[in-house]
Order: sequence, then structure tokens, then C-alpha cells
Amino acid sequence: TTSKSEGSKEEKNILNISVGPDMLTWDIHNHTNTSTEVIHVNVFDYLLMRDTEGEIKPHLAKSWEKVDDTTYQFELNNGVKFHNGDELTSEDVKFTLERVAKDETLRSYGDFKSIKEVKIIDDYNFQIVTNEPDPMFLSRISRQASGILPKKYIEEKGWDEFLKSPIGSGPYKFKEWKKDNQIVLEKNEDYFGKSSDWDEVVFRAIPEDSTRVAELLTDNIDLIANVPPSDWKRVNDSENNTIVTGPSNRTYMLFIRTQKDWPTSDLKVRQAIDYAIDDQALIDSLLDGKGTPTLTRINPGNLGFEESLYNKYNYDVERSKELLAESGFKDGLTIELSGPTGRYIKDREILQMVAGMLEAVGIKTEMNIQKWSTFSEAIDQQKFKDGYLIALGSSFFDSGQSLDYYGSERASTINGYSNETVDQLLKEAKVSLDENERTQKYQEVQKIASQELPIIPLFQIDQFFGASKKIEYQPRLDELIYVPDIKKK
Amino acid sequence: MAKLLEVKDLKTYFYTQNGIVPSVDGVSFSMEKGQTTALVGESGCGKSVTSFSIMQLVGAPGKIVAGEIHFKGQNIAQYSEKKMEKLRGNEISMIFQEPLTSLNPVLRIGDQLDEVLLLHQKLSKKEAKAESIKMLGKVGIPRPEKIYDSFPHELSGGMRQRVMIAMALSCSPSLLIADEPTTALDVTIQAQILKLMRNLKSEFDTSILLITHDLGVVAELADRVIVMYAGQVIEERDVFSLFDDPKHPYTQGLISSTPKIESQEDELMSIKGNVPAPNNRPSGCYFHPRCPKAKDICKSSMPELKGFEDGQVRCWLY
Amino acid sequence: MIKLASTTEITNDDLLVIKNLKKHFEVNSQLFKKKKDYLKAVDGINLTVKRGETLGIVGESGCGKSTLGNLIIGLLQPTEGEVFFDGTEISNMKEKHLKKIRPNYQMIFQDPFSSLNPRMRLFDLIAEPIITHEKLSKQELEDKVYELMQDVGLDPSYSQRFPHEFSGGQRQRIGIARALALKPKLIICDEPVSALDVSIQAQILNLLSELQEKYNLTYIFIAHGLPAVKHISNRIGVMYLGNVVELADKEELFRRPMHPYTNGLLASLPISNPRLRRNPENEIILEGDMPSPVNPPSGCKFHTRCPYAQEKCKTAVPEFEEKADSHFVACHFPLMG
Amino acid sequence: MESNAQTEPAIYKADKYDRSIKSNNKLIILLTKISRSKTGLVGLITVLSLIIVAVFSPFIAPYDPIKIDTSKILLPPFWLEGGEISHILGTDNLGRDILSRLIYGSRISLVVGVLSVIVAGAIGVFFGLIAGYYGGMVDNIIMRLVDAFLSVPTILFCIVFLTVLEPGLPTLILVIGVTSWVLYARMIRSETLSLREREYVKAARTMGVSNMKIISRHILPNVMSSVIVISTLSVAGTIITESSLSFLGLGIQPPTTSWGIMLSEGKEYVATSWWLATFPGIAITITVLGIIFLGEWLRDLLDPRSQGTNS
Amino acid sequence: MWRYFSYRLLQIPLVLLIISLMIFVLVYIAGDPVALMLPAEATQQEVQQLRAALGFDQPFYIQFWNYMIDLIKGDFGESYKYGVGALSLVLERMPATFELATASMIIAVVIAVPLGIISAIKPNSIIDLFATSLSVLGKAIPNFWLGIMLILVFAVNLKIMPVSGTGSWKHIILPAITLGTAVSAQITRLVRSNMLEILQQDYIRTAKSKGQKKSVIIFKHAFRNSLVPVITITLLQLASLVGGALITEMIFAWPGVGQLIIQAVYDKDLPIIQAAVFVTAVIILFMNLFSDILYRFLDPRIKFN
Ligand SMILES: Nc1ncnc2c1ncn2[C@@H]1O[C@H](COP(=O)(O)OP(=O)(O)OP(=O)(O)O)[C@@H](O)[C@H]1O
Ligand SMILES: Nc1ncnc2c1ncn2[C@@H]1O[C@H](COP(=O)(O)OP(=O)(O)OP(=O)(O)O)[C@@H](O)[C@H]1O
Ligand SMILES: [Mg+2]
Ligand SMILES: [Mg+2]
Repeated sequence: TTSKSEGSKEEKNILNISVGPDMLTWDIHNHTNTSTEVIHVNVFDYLLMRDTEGEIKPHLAKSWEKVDDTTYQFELNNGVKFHNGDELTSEDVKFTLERVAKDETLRSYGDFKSIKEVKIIDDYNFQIVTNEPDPMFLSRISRQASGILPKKYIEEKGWDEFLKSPIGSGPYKFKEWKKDNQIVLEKNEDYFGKSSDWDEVVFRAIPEDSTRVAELLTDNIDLIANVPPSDWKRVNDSENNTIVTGPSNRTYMLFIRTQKDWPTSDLKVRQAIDYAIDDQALIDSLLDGKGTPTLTRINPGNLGFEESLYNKYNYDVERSKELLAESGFKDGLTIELSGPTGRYIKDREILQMVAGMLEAVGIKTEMNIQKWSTFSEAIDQQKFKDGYLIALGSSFFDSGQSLDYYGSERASTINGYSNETVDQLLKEAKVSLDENERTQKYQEVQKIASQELPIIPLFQIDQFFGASKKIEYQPRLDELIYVPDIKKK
Repeated sequence: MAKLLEVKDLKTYFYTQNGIVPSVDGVSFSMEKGQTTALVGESGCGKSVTSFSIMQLVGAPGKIVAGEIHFKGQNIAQYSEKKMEKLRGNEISMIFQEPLTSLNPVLRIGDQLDEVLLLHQKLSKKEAKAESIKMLGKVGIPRPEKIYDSFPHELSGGMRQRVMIAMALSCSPSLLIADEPTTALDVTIQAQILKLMRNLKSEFDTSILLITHDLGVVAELADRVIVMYAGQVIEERDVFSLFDDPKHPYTQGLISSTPKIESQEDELMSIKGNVPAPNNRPSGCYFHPRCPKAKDICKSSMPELKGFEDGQVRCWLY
Repeated sequence: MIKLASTTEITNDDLLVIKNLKKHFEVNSQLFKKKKDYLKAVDGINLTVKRGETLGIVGESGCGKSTLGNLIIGLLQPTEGEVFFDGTEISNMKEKHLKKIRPNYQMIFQDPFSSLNPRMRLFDLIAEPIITHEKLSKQELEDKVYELMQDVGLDPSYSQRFPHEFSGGQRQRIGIARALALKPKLIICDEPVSALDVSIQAQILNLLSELQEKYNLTYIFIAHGLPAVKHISNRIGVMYLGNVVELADKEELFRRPMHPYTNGLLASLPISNPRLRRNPENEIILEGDMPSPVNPPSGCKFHTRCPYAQEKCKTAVPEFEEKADSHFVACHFPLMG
Repeated sequence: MESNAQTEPAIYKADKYDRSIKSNNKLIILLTKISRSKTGLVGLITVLSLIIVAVFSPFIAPYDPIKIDTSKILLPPFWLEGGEISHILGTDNLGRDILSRLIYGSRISLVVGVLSVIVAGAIGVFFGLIAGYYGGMVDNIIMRLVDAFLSVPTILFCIVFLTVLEPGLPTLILVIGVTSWVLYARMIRSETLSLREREYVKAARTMGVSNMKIISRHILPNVMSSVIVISTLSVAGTIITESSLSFLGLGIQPPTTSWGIMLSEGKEYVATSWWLATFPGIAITITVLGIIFLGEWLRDLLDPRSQGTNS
Repeated sequence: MWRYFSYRLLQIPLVLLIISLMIFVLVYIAGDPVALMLPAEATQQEVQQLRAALGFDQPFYIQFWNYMIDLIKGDFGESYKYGVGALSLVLERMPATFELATASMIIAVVIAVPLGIISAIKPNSIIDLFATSLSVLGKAIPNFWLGIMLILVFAVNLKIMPVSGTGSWKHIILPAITLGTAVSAQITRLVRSNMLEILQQDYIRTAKSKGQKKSVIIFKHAFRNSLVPVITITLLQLASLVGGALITEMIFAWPGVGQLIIQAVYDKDLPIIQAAVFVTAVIILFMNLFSDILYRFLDPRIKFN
């Protein structure tokens, strides 16, 4: 769209994007940051890649098959070239995956440590061996940190040089990174995959929401992420821009204590809380209706999705009061809820509204709203009181990751929930390689959870992009921005 | 003989936050060419303000509210700022009490000396420098070339006052106003400066309006004396007759309360009480609360300045 | 350096004896200089003050008069030397022991504006020294304060006023009352009248004389105005660059100044009557400025300005000796006129 | 005047322009002095009203400041189309009454402002007096400490502290106080240094008054006016600091209301619902202005040079 | 002079030592960062191992000693978030911050000095009133508020200025104004009160008594004297802007240290914060020294002692 003419050069198609703060690093294995991955995904290719709907599709690997419970075999596309012209081969795959699977100091190590080794068969064929049966294996290599690095380049130039001028095989080549300012990528004409409309992509670092919106409105940027609801109307009303939404895989929920000594250890209290909160009202008044109320944190597109719990919510003030009375808190009770501020869209407003709703049924709610680092530390050290608000996503698109929170082991460090049946189901599902069986087990877990309510899911939120009308953009469920998908109108 | 300077009924008031301060309250006197006229009086009686008024240098919130100032026959009280600028430093120049602060600390001595010459005489920079150095020599400064390039803080008080004098005389003014030029100096230095002024006066043929509160300085230097009290002139006399036979009780008190080296008195005469603040002056004669000879009339009405013999006096006794 | 001039015996007549007193201030060196420099404000002074007398100290600004006063009163620690008050050495005494002796010697300061705490009322100002040293009932205190106010000519109705509500002369009276409060034997007056108008100066000088008689006080009267000193003192010491260069009875000093500096000082005094004007031709006034006390001239410190200076003066330090009856002078070639 | 004791006070010339204060009544003097400075008066009135509003918030505020009303979200001020007279300054994104929030917010601003200034003042005055009076090594050490604090901008310092410490109102007050004491220490030290050389302090020493007494009776009262002036002026600075920190999410946390929080919550709506951020912005500006006026005027008033010598 | 210079220079490490001690104590209170460095699912044993490896189980003074050794080597540790040396992250962003601080200073001075002079020459005039209100407002308006407003008016509505980021000279104007306003207010008042005081000085009267023209008096005699404090204050302010541009940088997406610090605060990235504080302190200390020396050079009265 905006084609800034640069000196005497011919006009170029430049796409300007801002997702928020700057990226952290070019080391794809040493961050866990989605805004950074947004950029990496355009420079490095995954072996497999999800499409916009979340379906895993071939990418660098044109085909794969399961050899046994711990071994997968892949075949690479021929003639894929890194930006320096070297060919991408099995060697590179081995180099990349074994690095992240072996080096404990890397941030992504935890996600890849299940890989035991990569066995090279020839230049284009290789096997990946896991330590034990890993039903989430394919998810692992089609998400964050699974780009393939150029072994030869890195070994010749060293890591420092690579981090300064990285090369990958992706649709865009690294051109320039001005820290906290912008990253410029230029089109890789030899890209093996989908061709892109844009000669150059600029990722601007603009942490302040209102500034980002201002840049969009002044047509300096074509695509921005995380538009605050207050600005949706302004963006939509503007001549050249519009709000683009799509579902995200992020669910707002309340974690509630189930340990003894807390009033919320009583199921009826938890139910009363659930019934007191009008999920839809939260969505309507704070998010302009852009979200889906839910009784489970597993969203469509994820393995294990339970439809009967989705797009539903419990809201009944009378029932809530009754439950409260039954639990012995007829005269009301006081709880404290923690929550972060500035981390998720409208986080503190949601907590404040929730508190207001609880107050209405007689649960006096004190709020402890903190900046993210303090909040997450308090959560880690279990310093919160009766419960807290958090909005978690799942980049694996697999209940195995999301439902882990209900298992006794994990829950013991959170809210103390423990249910033997759930533990059993989770344990079985974790090692089963049969998708159907896993789905069924996970659905069972969700049903139990929605009865026992150690976590009260509120709603699944949408993603909100502000986009120039000159581009065509559809948000991806994994929140990444894969530039070849963005079309010029 | 034409009067060099004639001040008629000068009133200079300060319009301050706390009300009007009538610092100079109807001062009249005149000065003849070639004379050294001394203006004496206690602190705050309006001597400095009188001199600033002549130069039209009374800063806000002060204002000349009435009176005429005739200099060489021209009423300069009516002069515009432009016309005054031509006069200042050229026809009338001034030296001040505090040689420490009267020179600009960040400019070299030479710069400040040249400034006057460049302003009033059509000299080139080079000529101005030569002239300045010559002037420095005349006021008795050793190694004037070196001093020319110094900063004020590198000079002692006496030296600075010499520089001020050089600056004031460099355009050979007809009138030099010296506002307590030696008060801040030590006796030995004071003697040096007084001698210098006496010598230079004849050399430059300048009339001096000498402002001081020190009768000793008056006795040394003045031809005529004007005594001020509370914003008014109370006595104007020839210096010899004033010391021999002071008329006004205040003048009498002033002379007899000064300790003298020659005589050996046990108790000094003293004037009781204090000088009244300008916004708090008594009715009648301003001096009456302190006057040993006060009569009833002194309390109610202000005496006029009456001329007699060789001068004037403002007192109901005469 | 300078040997003791008088016999060092302390007789009962001597209220205060100062022996070889020195005060050197450390001043930071100038550009590119490693060694520390010292400003020799007081550089070996010997003095004796007799009971009931007034010793005048004169000298040009910066010659060390105030420093001397501050050393005696204990506001400064001497670099060297001793001060005996009533037979006791006080300059090196610990503050604890000093507290008992303190009331015996007091000081009146030069600036009546800054020597009074602007936030204290007249009554409290005068009461402060009394409260510090004595435990009195309210009534006793009041009586004492009012008596003091009477003594110095302050109306008791002013007792609740603040210093800024008084004129300079009145403030100096307050200062005097404060100094008197402890019934001292010795009062050091550091230029008590310099800041005042001529007509007020006389009032204060008269008051000081009056009080001296009434309370049998001893004064050290510091001033740079010779006439005032002459008026009030019995003996006068002349200081130059940290040293006392001449000391004599006042009549003697004025009649027969022996030190050329004293002579020059007298010559530069303004006359009191125009009929005494000197012929400008044979006027003898001192030339030049006082040298810096950081680098004082060698030998006799005055030789740079001395009209009679000879070779010897540049090298040898003259001793402070009694050249005539009770007339001390530090000069190689004293004027014997 | 000296003669007045003996001589009958003269009948003073009645001067219609004479504005000097004749009364001896302290209150009248004060009031006269106040009425002479317009900005001082404005400052005083502003600050007094602020105090009244803060103290009596529950009685003045029409609504509970944290009461959420989803039916009244983002109402504009009453004079605009769609505004309601019941919400004079409109409502915010949760339907809370802006006016009520402003009124309650004044409490935090005031509490933080005043208490942190007291903390800073107490530390600063103590160190300043000690350093200035005793000098030498003590002075040297304290001054290096002062240098250390001065070499890190206040806001940065606050941020460092707040990153580490448990958040909350007491922390905030302490942090702002601790990071801004140097202002006082420096000022008080230099004043003490010059006061120590004042003749009246010397006089007290020659009388044998003890050091503690000298500090408390002669020095402290004379630095107090500076302390008051710096304090008022730094209350203004503190209010801005608090709002900046709240803006950054490091200050007071919701649901407690402060002007800084209102501003930071409202900044999202600057373009669409301007009243959310504008009113707290104006409130801060007016308050700070008022305090600055008051402080400048106090500075003049307490300056001994301006204390008319009525002698 | 060298003595003075070296004396002042010697104080800097001392002050830095105090600062590092303060920072260290704070960080010590904050608890060790091991929890933040390890993934959430790390076991207690892993935590202990890392603690020992990093020396967090040592006594306080040993930890401080090691910390100081690292500091002297310029090692503030690795940023938890970026995984690289914190010092380099800070230094990388310094030029941008410096650029912004300098620009705001230039704007502030260009506005403040003439305004201050005029209002001193004509006290209580309309211009004086205007200057005074402007300078008081400058102090009273929080700069985050000003920044947002400037974007709204000049970038979004009038479209005459870019919103944020860097690139052209125009980009720097709005943030520089935002940052410079408060300083400008301060300098205006300083110039005004300085000039007012200087115009009362005896040497100004001397200049007038020479018949010198008003304009020359103001510029040659008065302004030159008031320049010295203005220059030194300007330098000091410049230094503190370097560390104080946090909010402005955030709002205008200016790629400087301030933005880095704010992000670090959100992530509790202590190494970055420490490095930033330290670097800022060093800059300010040296600026202080420099301005002090400059002061002494510009004012012939002051000797080095
Ligand atoms: N700028 C001013 N504002 C208000 N009052 C002033 C101002 N300048 C002078 N005055 C008043 O005018 C009166 C006369 O002052 P002036 O300086 O002429 O006294 P003086 O006789 O020269 O005294 P001194 O011997 O102390 O120099 C004083 O009472 C003083 O308070
Ligand atoms: N605390 C100090 N530190 C350094 N130098 C000092 C100090 N006090 C006094 N001096 C210096 O000592 C010398 C003597 O000072 P002193 O005050 O005793 O002189 P003085 O004779 O009283 O002068 P004046 O007549 O001006 O009061 C002066 O050069 C002065 O600058
Ligand atoms: Mg005068
Ligand atoms: Mg002295």
C-alpha cells in the first residue's frame, strides 16, 4: 500500500506493521514471546505449519509419517534455499532441533526436550526420535521456536554474527534492525512457498496503544495489533482503516482456591461465583461484544474441544444467592481477587466489573490489581488470596497443554485442586497416540471441571487488528502474522 | 557667575509594596562651576537618591515626581532617555560607594574603560585603548597595560576605585558626582583617593558633587556643604563657616558627636533618637523629636529654607 | 619568631594575657600548586590587658583584629600560643570545663543586624545567656532581664518585639545587654559602632563608658576608626598584617607614634575641621595596599609601604620591644621624634 | 523610634498612599499580607478547597467512586449531547461518576503529596542540619550520599524502588519521600553552613549554649521558612510524580482512585471520550498551580528581606 | 585546577559506590532472580542448583563483593528478557536518548532565554505575565498528558507532524517539546530572576551612568553575567533528561533508554534497570563535573578551590 518512494529507486510495495514493543532477539530458541515470533515466522520456516484455521499443513516438510510410537519420518521439499543461497537439508534440521532439545539454557528448551535425536537418512529425509511417546509432537514442531536455522552459515560465522544478520529460508530476508524502533525485512524472491505482494515489510516498535492507533489513523502503518476497544469506533469511522477481528486461543478465567480454610473450598461458593458473573455483559460492555462466553478453556480448533461447553455461560443471580445461603454464607462473605493490569485487553476493568457483579450477590470482593511482573511473581509464590483473574492461551492447540492445570501435580502449586479421576484421565491421554481416545478423555476432564469449578472460565476473546483498507488480512488463531497471507487490494 | 547645576524643589518618591516612600522631599540647592560641593547627612536621608535623580538613574519603583534640574542652564529633568545618554558619562559622570560591585565582574577593566570613550568620543578601538591606559596611569595605577587586561576581582578595593575614577574622568566631564567614594575603603586608602581626587579636580577642571556622611571627608575636600535630613536640605553653607558656626541644631549635633583626634572630651555630645524612616516622618519639623531646642511651633509646622549671610537654613530658630 | 615583649609573669593586675598567639587558616592552593598555603591572620601576638582598662585595637581591614577577638573568646582554636584569663589558660580548654569560665568574658559583635536571632523576641534574647548558666525562677528571670534592659536604655515595653522591629542603635543595645547578662569581667567589642550612623555611634560609645564605670568592666575595643578608639581606650595597640606593631597609652601613641605605620595611619585620618587642611605638597600618606596575608613580605612586613625602609627591614624581623615607658614597638628604626 | 521611649510618639503624617501595616495583631498582618498578593490568594483558596474536598469526600461526592454502572458507560458531561445532569462531568468506561472519582482522587493526591513530603522533609532536614552544622567528615559522607541520590533522576529512582518493593500506598509514599529528601538536605545544609557563621550563632556559642540547643533554637527555626517553601513546592512535584507513576502502572492500583490512575485509564479515550482524561488532567494542573502559587507567595512572605522593617 | 579537577573526579567513584550499594541492597531485597530465569515448571532442586551456580547462596558481603567485581568489569549480568548483556542494551539506546534530550534542551533554551530576558526587562508587563503563566503551566502539566495531547492535535487532527518513531527532523519535534516544556519553564524562571537580580546590580548602574544604551546594557553587561548559571543549569538538566525521558519515549515510541527501562520494569528485568541507573548516574556525575568546570571557566571571579 503506502509506497514511499525512496530517492531515485522505483516505487516499492512496503507493508508497515506494528504489534507493540520491539522483538527481543533473533535467537529463535531463546525467547517465549509471541510478538517476536510474529517476525521470526517471516524469516524462518517451520517443518510443518498451521493454516489460518489452525490445521497443521506441510511446509518445509512435504510429507511425514509416524514410524513407531517414538519416531516420525519426514521428507523435505527439494531445493529450498536459505537467503544466502545454501540449500536447506536434513543437516540443518538436525542442527536446529538438537540444539534446542539439548541446551538447557535456552528458553524454549522445555518445549523441545522430549526430542531425543534427529536421524539423517539423506539430504531430504530424516527421522525425529522422541524420548517417549509424545502425542503433542506435531504441535511442537509447528509452533514457536521451530524454525530451521542454517547450520553452515552459523558454524562459519558464529552465533554473534548470525544474531546481527540472521538468515533463514523464509519469505523475507533480514535487512535492518534498529532496536526499539523498527525492523525492516525485504522480500525473498527465491522463496519456495507462497509468494508475497510486498517488496518490503517494516515492523515498527510502538508499545503505547494510543500511539499505535494514531499511526494507523494517520496512514503511516497498515496493520496494528491489539487495538483497544475504545478506539474501534474511531478506526472504523476513519476513511482508510477498519478493525479486523478473529478468534484468539486465549480464554479469560478465574482461578479459585480449593484448599481447605478458604471459603472457596466449598463448591457451592464457587458455583455461586460462577452464577453471579454475567459473562456476556463483560463482553458486551467492555469488548463491544467481541468474544465468546464459555464454560471451558478449550476452544474450537484445539484437540479435545468439547462443544457442549462452548458459547454457554451460567448466570443467575437468584441461584447464586441461594447457593451462597446453602453454603452457610447467608450474610455474605469477603474474598480477595488478584489480577494483572495492562497485560491483557481490559484486564483490570474486567476484574473490577467482576467484583461489582459479585458484590451484587453479597460476595464482597477486594481487588488486588498489580502490574504483570509483581502479579506473576505473586502467583508463582502462591501469594494470592482466594483467587485471581488471568487470560491464558495455548499455542499447542492441544488440551494436553491446557488441561494440565487441572491435574493434581500442577494444581498443587496453584489452587490445590485434586481429583483422582481427572488425574487418571490426564495421565492416560498424555501418552496415548490415538487422537480419538485423547479427545474423548479430555472432553471427560472438561465436563468434570465444569462441575467442580476449580477454574471458572469466563470467555474466549477475539483478536483485534486495525488494518488499512488497502490490505486484506485475516487474523490467525495462533496470533502470528505471516506476511504472504496478507494481500494487497 | 552661571550656576553649573541648579536643583529646584526636587521630589523623588518610591512607590513600593508597603506604600509611598518620599525619599527626596523637596530638595533645592545649586552648585557653582569649579566648586566641590558636599552633600552630607545620615544614612537614608536621600543623598544617593538625589544624585541618581540628577542622572535620571532612579530605577523602578522610584520616580521623580516634581522639580527642576538645570544643568548649564538646561532643564535636564525634561530630557528624553536618548538625550540623557549623551550627557551621562560625558558631561556628568559618577562614581559609586562600592568599588567592589560597581565594576562588571565578567568584563575586563580595559573593556569597561574603552566603553565610555567609544560611546562619547569618536575614537577607534586602538585610540580608545591608548587613552584608557593613559587614564589608568593618571589615577596612579602601576603597570596600567597589565591592569588594562585584568578582571576587576584581581584588583584591590583602592585600585578599583581608581579605575572607577579613571572611567568617570575619561571624557573630562563638567560635573563629577561622587557618591561616598571612600566609605568602603580603609583610612590609608581613603587618604590616597581623596588626594587623587583633589589633584585630578584641578587637572580636569571638573566640579564635584561629593556625597558623604563623613564630616572628615567634607572638611578635607569641600568648598560648600549641603546638609540633608530626612529628604530635605536643612542647611547650606560655605565649608569654613559651617564648621565654625553650625546653625541648625542637627548640624551642631552632627559636628559635636564626631569623636575628634585633637580634643580630649570625656563624653561625646550625642543626638538622641534615630533618623525617622521616610514613610514614618513626624509632623512639623522632621527633626523636632530629636531636637534639644525644639519649640511648640516645631511640632506643628515645617520651617522654610531661609537664606541668610552666606547660606540657607531650615529652622524655626532663625 | 617574636620573643615575649613584656615579662611573662602574670600579675594579679593582668586580667588577660596573650602569649605568642597565632592563627593560620588553611587556604587551598592556587593553580598547579601542590603545597598548602596558609593565611596568617594572627601571627604571633603578645598582649596583656589590665583589669578595668580599655585596650583599643586598630588596624586596616583584614589585619586580623576580628580573628584576634574570636581567638580570645574561643570561637576559634589557635594554631599556636596561649590565652590566660584570670590566670587560667583557656584557649585549649575543653568545652566542658570552659562552660564555668565562659560567663566571665563576653563579646559584642559588629553587625547589629546579624548578631541577633531574627526569630527570637527581645526578652528571650536577653534571657538566653542567663538561662544557659543559671537556674532562676520566672520572677527572678524577669527582674534580671528588665534590669538589664533598663541598664542599656531599652524600654521594658519592647520586650515582646522581634529584632527587625528595632533600629540599628537599639539592636546594638540589645547586644550589649546580652553581653552584660552574665556579669562578665571582660567584654570584647568587635567594631561595635562601625555599622551605625555618626549620631548613633556617640550614643553607644557613651553607653559603653557608662557601663564600664558602673560594672567595673574591662574592654578590648576593636575598631578601624581611630577617633572612636581614641575616645574610649586607655591603651591602644596598632595591628598590621597579623601582628601588633605598636602598643602604648593613647596619649603617648598619638603624641609620639614610633612605628612608621602608626604615623601613616594618623596622617591619613580625616581632619575634623577644614581649617586643619594640610598643604597637599608635604602631605605624607601611605602608598600602596596592604599585602596579602597569605604571602606576607619578608622581614618587617611593613617594609613594602614604609617610607623609611632600609635593607635590614627586608630581611630581619623586628622585635616587639619596649622602646619607651610602656611604649612597645616592633620596628628596626622607630621614629623618635 | 528609639526616642519614642522618652519622647511622645509623634503624630504621624497621615498618608493616604501609606499601605504599611499599622496593626500589631498577627492575624490582621497575615490577612493583609495575603490580600496583597492575588496569586497567593488564589493559591491559598485552591489549596484550602482541595483540603476540604479531600477531607469531606464522602459527603461531597454524589456517588460511590468505584460503583460500576454498565447502563451508564461513557456518558459525556451534562452540557454535551447525551450527557445527564446527574453525572455532571460524565462517566467513565465502567459507568463510574467522574466527579465522584475526582473528589475521592484528591485524597490520594493529597495524602501522597503531604506524607511523602513529610518523610522527605524529616530525613532531609535531619541530614542537612547535621552535615551543615558539624561539617568535616560527617558532612562529606552525607554530601556523597546526596550526590548519589542526585545523580539518578527522581522518576527513575522511584521506578527502581517500585520494581522491587511490594506495591501499595505506604510504599509509594515512602519511595517518593526517600527519593526526594536530598532537595531538603542540600538546601538546609547550605543554609546551616551560612547560619553557623552568623553572628548570633557565634554569640550563642560564646555564651556557652550547647550544640543541640543552638541547632534547635537558633538554626532550625531559621531554616524552617525554607523548609516550608520547599515543602509546598515539592508537594506539587510529588503530585505529578504520583500521577506519572500511576500512569506507568507503578503507583496506586485500582480500584483505589487517584488522578494519575484516572488519567492513565482515560488516556485510551482521549480521542473518543475526552472527558475521562481531561478532568483529572485539569485537576492536577489546577492543584499544582495552586500549590506553586502558594509556595511562591510563602517564599516571598517568609523571606526576611520582605518582612517590612517597621522601625 | 587539576587539583580541583582530580578531587572532583575522585568523588565520582565514591558516589558510584554508594549508588551500587543502594542498588545492590534493593536487588538483594528483591530476592534472587532464579525464579524468573527458570521456566515455571522447574523443580525445587533445579532452583537450588542454579542458585548455587550463580552464587545466590553466599553471604551478603561476598555477594556484594562479587557484584562489585562484575560492575568494575562492566558486567551487569544478562537481561532476563533479552538474554544479552544489560550494559550493551543500555548503551545501544543511549544515542537516541541523547539526541532527544539535546533537541528538547535546544527547544527549551530557544524559548526560555528570550522569554526570560523580556520578562525581566519589563517585569509585570503582559509579556511577563504570559511568560510566568507559561512557565508555571509548564511545571504543572504532567508530560504524559502533554505528549498524548500533542499527538492528537498535531499528528492526528492537523496531520502536520508524524505521530511517533524516528526518521526525519520532524519526528523529534513533538517529543522534544513534551520533554522540554518543564525544563523550559525552569530556565525561563531562572533567566528572569537572574536578570532581575543582575539588573539591580551596581555595575549595571555604572554602565548606565556611562551613558550606555539600554540594549547594550542588557546584552553586554547583564545577559553575559546571567549566562553562566543558565549554561550550567542547562547542562545539568540535559543530563537528567537523559534518565528522565521515560514516559516521553514510551509515548512517542522513541527508541531510547527510557523505553527500554519501562519495558524492563514491566518484566522486572533487574539487570537492565541496574545498568540504566548506573549509566545515567555516570552521565549525570560527569555532566555535573563538566558544568562545574565550565562554570569556573566562564566566571572569572571563581578560582578553583
Ligand atoms: N528602590 C527603593 N525602594 C524603596 N525605597 C528606596 C529605594 N531606594 C532608596 N529608597 C529609600 O530612600 C531613602 C533614601 O535613600 P538614599 O539611598 O538616598 O539614602 P542615602 O542618604 O544615600 O543613605 P546612605 O548613606 O546609606 O547611602 C532611604 O530611606 C531608602 O529606604
Ligand atoms: N575562617 C577563615 N578562613 C580563612 N581566612 C579567614 C577566616 N577568617 C578570617 N580570615 C582571613 O583572616 C584575615 C584577617 O581577618 P579578620 O576578620 O580578623 O580581619 P579584621 O581585621 O577584623 O578586618 P575587618 O576590619 O574587615 O573586620 C583576613 O584576610 C581574612 O580574610
Ligand atoms: Mg547612599
Ligand atoms: Mg573584623
